[in-house]
Amino acid sequence: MDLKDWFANRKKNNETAQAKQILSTEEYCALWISCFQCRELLYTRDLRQNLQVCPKCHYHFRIGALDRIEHLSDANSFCETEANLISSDPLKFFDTLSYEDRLKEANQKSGLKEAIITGTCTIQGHPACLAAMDFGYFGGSMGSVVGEKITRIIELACDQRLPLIIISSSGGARMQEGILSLMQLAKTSAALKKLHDCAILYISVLTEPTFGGVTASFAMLGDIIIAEPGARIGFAGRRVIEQTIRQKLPADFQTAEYLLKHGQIDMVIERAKLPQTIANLIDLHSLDCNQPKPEAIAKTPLKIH
Amino acid sequence: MDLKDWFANRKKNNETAQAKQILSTEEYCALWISCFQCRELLYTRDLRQNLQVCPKCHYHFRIGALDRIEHLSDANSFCETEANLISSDPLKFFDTLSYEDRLKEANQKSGLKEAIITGTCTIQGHPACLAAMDFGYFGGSMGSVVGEKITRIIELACDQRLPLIIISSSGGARMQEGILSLMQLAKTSAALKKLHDCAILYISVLTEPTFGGVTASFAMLGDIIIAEPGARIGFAGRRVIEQTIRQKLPADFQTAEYLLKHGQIDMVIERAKLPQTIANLIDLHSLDCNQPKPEAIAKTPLKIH
Amino acid sequence: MTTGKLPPLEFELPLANLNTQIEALERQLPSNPALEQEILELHKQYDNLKRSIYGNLRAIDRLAIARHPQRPYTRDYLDRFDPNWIELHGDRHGVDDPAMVCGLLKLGNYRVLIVGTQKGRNIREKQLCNFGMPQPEGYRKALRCFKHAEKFNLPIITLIDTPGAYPGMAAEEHNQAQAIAYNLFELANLKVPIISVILGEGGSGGALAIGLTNTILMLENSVYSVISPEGCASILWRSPTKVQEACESMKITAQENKDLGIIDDIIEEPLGGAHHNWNLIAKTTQNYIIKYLDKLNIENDIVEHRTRKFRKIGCFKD
Amino acid sequence: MTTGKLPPLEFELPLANLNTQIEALERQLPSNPALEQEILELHKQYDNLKRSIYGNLRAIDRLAIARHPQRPYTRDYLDRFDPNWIELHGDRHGVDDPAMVCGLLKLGNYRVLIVGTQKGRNIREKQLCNFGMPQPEGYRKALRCFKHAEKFNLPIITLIDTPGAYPGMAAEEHNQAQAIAYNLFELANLKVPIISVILGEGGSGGALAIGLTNTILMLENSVYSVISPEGCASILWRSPTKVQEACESMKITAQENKDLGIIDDIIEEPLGGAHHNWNLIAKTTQNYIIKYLDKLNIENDIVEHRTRKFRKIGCFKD
Ligand SMILES: [Zn+2]
Ligand SMILES: [Zn+2]
Repeated sequence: MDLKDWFANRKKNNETAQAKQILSTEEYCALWISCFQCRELLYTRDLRQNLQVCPKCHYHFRIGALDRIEHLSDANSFCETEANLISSDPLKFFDTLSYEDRLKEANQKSGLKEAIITGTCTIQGHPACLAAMDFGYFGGSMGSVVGEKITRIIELACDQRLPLIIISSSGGARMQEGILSLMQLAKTSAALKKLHDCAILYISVLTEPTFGGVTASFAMLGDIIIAEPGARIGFAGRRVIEQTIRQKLPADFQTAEYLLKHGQIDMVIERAKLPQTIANLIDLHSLDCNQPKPEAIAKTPLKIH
Repeated sequence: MDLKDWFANRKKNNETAQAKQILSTEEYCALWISCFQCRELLYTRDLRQNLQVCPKCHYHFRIGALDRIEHLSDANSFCETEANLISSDPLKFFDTLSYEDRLKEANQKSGLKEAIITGTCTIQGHPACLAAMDFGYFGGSMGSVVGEKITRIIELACDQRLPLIIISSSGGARMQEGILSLMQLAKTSAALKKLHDCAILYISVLTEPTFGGVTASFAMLGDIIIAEPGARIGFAGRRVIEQTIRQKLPADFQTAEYLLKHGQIDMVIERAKLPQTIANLIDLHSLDCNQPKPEAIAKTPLKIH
Repeated sequence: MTTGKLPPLEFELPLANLNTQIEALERQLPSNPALEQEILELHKQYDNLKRSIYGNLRAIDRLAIARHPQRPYTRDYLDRFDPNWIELHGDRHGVDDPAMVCGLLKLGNYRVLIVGTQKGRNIREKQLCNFGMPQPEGYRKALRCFKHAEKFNLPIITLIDTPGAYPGMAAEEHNQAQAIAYNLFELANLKVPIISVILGEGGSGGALAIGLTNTILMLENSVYSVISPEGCASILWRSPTKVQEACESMKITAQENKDLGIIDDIIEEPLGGAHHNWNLIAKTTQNYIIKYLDKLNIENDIVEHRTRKFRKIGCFKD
Repeated sequence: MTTGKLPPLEFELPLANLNTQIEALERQLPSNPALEQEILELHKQYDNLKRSIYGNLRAIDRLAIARHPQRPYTRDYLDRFDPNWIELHGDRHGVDDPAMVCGLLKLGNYRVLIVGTQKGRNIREKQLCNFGMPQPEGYRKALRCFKHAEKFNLPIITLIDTPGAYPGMAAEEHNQAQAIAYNLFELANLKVPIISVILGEGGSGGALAIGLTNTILMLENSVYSVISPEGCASILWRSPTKVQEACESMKITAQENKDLGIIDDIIEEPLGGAHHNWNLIAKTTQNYIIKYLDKLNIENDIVEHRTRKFRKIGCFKD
């Protein structure tokens, strides 16, 4: 399904949901969800309209790459790039299942081809390159495809002199690609160094959860680093650390707020204010060399592959 | 007295001391000294021959700028620069004494014109620029003259592409020159930035004691930072800190060894090994652009002003 | 009257007393119209006294104004320069020092980075901000933001209001001296125009760590010195009571710093001090900054302009 | 015999047993000369077994050799490369991490900087070095020294022997992820040739933090992997006993890494592993490094050479 169809489909589904009145138990469960944090029972449609943020306790639910893009980019402005890049199985990796089977499973579960979507768009009128990771696909893990797509969108931002926004959500490197996945840390970081030398703005947005190889590369290299409230972000996982140091960690350990307090990120911004904040930041950096060339951006969305 | 006379004089004095046999009490006191650290009674001549390092506990006594130069540079290789630069009294400063009187006092006490001597020399055959501070002159404080002489020797190192060694010993900025002395931090640090951009090696040697404005500028900006054993080095003084935080500080606080443990300096080198270490370091950095031009150094000492 | 609801500073006491007297007579006026002449006379006296006091402030008086608890701080300026300013946090290495505030904003037609030291207003804020004394990590946070501004060609404004670097154990352990020195080293070579404004206290190396700039402005009642007057008195006079002498000897006022060639210009404050009108002093300061940004914009070599300025400072016989 | 006084590794047990048998017979030989034939036979058997065992090491066997407690560490190489090497200490910000060793030295005709992770030999050293797992400050110390080398045009050699970055609370607080990421970012653009040698364990991001280099060499029995085999087993198989499977699946050996195009060359070890002859492996390693420094010296654009190498790594369908 291409992105346009997806956006259209969703609109239809919403309308259908609104039209219905009498519900089966199954339908009831699909319509209601209990907040992970405050346990409040929330109507899924309300939750969606509130950008998947609990209206009561402001818990930010995970959202997928497509929702991210819809939320951040101006309507109809997103043009996907590198949509056909898909994983191969270089190591013929097999644990309890083969990597190939796991890839199929990830695709069926999420409807996505990989753990990231990249493209160009406008954000409140500002042309930009945008990448969004999806934790729903293979735990947002970074293998060759994620690394390559990140690298290519960085290179595009460089070529077109467009600010770059990457929204991260990842469990880390994809073990099934072994050392090749480790090397994606090097590849993406090296690409960002070139972007840096071109003085192009790169805003990194960290969302629940962002760990491992992704934080140890592009996610922590933003000129500006923004995190969503409550998002857990770190290098090593909490459980591994607790096993290692044999003591309980503080409750707020590795939360966005903890990172802010410990000087690791620039700001914690609630989801609703993210587009405006990013637009303001782009504006505040749009001097001389950082001025995007208007012709760099197609005025109408490209055909999505 | 110029430097050559000084070195000659000292040699004569040493010989005279050796010739004498029967001593008055005064002479006895001048010949013997009790180690500040281990209290051992030391024969001053032995102490001097041991580079003012206690043979028993290795306590490093303070030594003056002239001794430093004699110790570090090859015999007869030192050519003083900017010997005539002396302080004026821009603020007409008066506390319990006038600044002018204090300058005279400092001169009489130390025999020096200012708290630093700069020049060129060779160190085990390697041409270099060398500056040595003297705590005995006005507590090694940095006013306009120290700032200017440091800046000029940095500029000379830059022009002549010679490695630079600065041996610091200072209580900090010279209050009697007010804000002008604070500005010497800026002036010397800016000069070092230019030296850095020329890729000239700068070795900073920290000796007992180095504090305040000197550490907050050139002393902490060495490519390589060496300290002498036991030297106390810091920004704020121990007493001020104890008053502020209202608790006792650890015994080794602000010692060279403490700084090494806390990642602030590269190495602690005992006085006797300093010339060899510096020579080795110059050698290890003498590649391409860092190669000194042999014609930059006069083969015979210049007339000392 | 002049100090509003604020308690008067020591040198303002005669004014405050006269004011009390006038107010008392004015309360009696309705029942005793004969007082009118006397009141008019006292008002004239008050105006003369005011001119005389504020026209003859000693260094130690200005120090009191510079440290006034209601004096506007860095965040007060930022809020007035651009209510939509965006704060940047952290040194990226584990610490976000609240005593050093960094923000991106629009200043007139300019997009700039502002970095300033922050004192706290209430007790909790004061503690968080360590009374305006940054930790080494604060200076490093500032440097990180300076590099950010340089990358994006944003002019930098630094706002200085600090008693100095903090004489603490952790600060020494984390190499405070190096943090300051390294900022000087890097500031010397930044490729963008940098202007600093001393808002209140310009204390020693802690102030200079963000003060190696192209243009240095001082608020009329701010001070800039190599050591705190108290520190100077206790070291040179060995007496904490000699603060006034230390203030005079060290030449700490804006005018004296201008006469010594250290600063470029003086920003006039509302009569009695900036704390009497935050909006006005913010507006005046903004105008000065913009004026000097315009000037720096036509400099050919901004780095050369900056280093030449400091290269020349010093007084000696050659 | 092969392992000297060292206890045999698991896969060496058959060899050790045979050796015990031979020694027992040899003790009886003086009183029973008829044993000679049997002993000769057993020696032949021993040699065959040895060739067979060391010629068919499984990944998990190499892992055991890579982690051998007597394997030479970074400092052992430095001492042998140049006994006069000069150590550089500290991140300049408050920490000197002993798990990251930095030194200036002569390597043949080259003057170089060597930066390497250090495991400890005895208990105290192990604790100091955190078992070869650097803290964020260790990576930052390495970067400081990289920049030093770049300034003076010194080639850089990194020696890698680390289980990985440390999963600790302070490490997270001090932004370990950023420390690694920032090293990658900066390594990508250093203007000098950089060679890395994996001496033992090349563990994950902790290894890569000093491993983004022009040329990557691996000792014959070293390993390089995205996660420790134990970690992989416990996550993917949910079973700590599946380490061997994890080793095989992840392709961690030098040969597999070479086949995947990740590394450039393999440095042969003494039979049975580097721990059998420290001097020999140091000499061999030095020769390899010099050979590759010579090669890099004729590269036109050393940065382009390095970034191109990593740009190409990845396997996907386009
Ligand atoms: Zn909730
Ligand atoms: Zn002694």
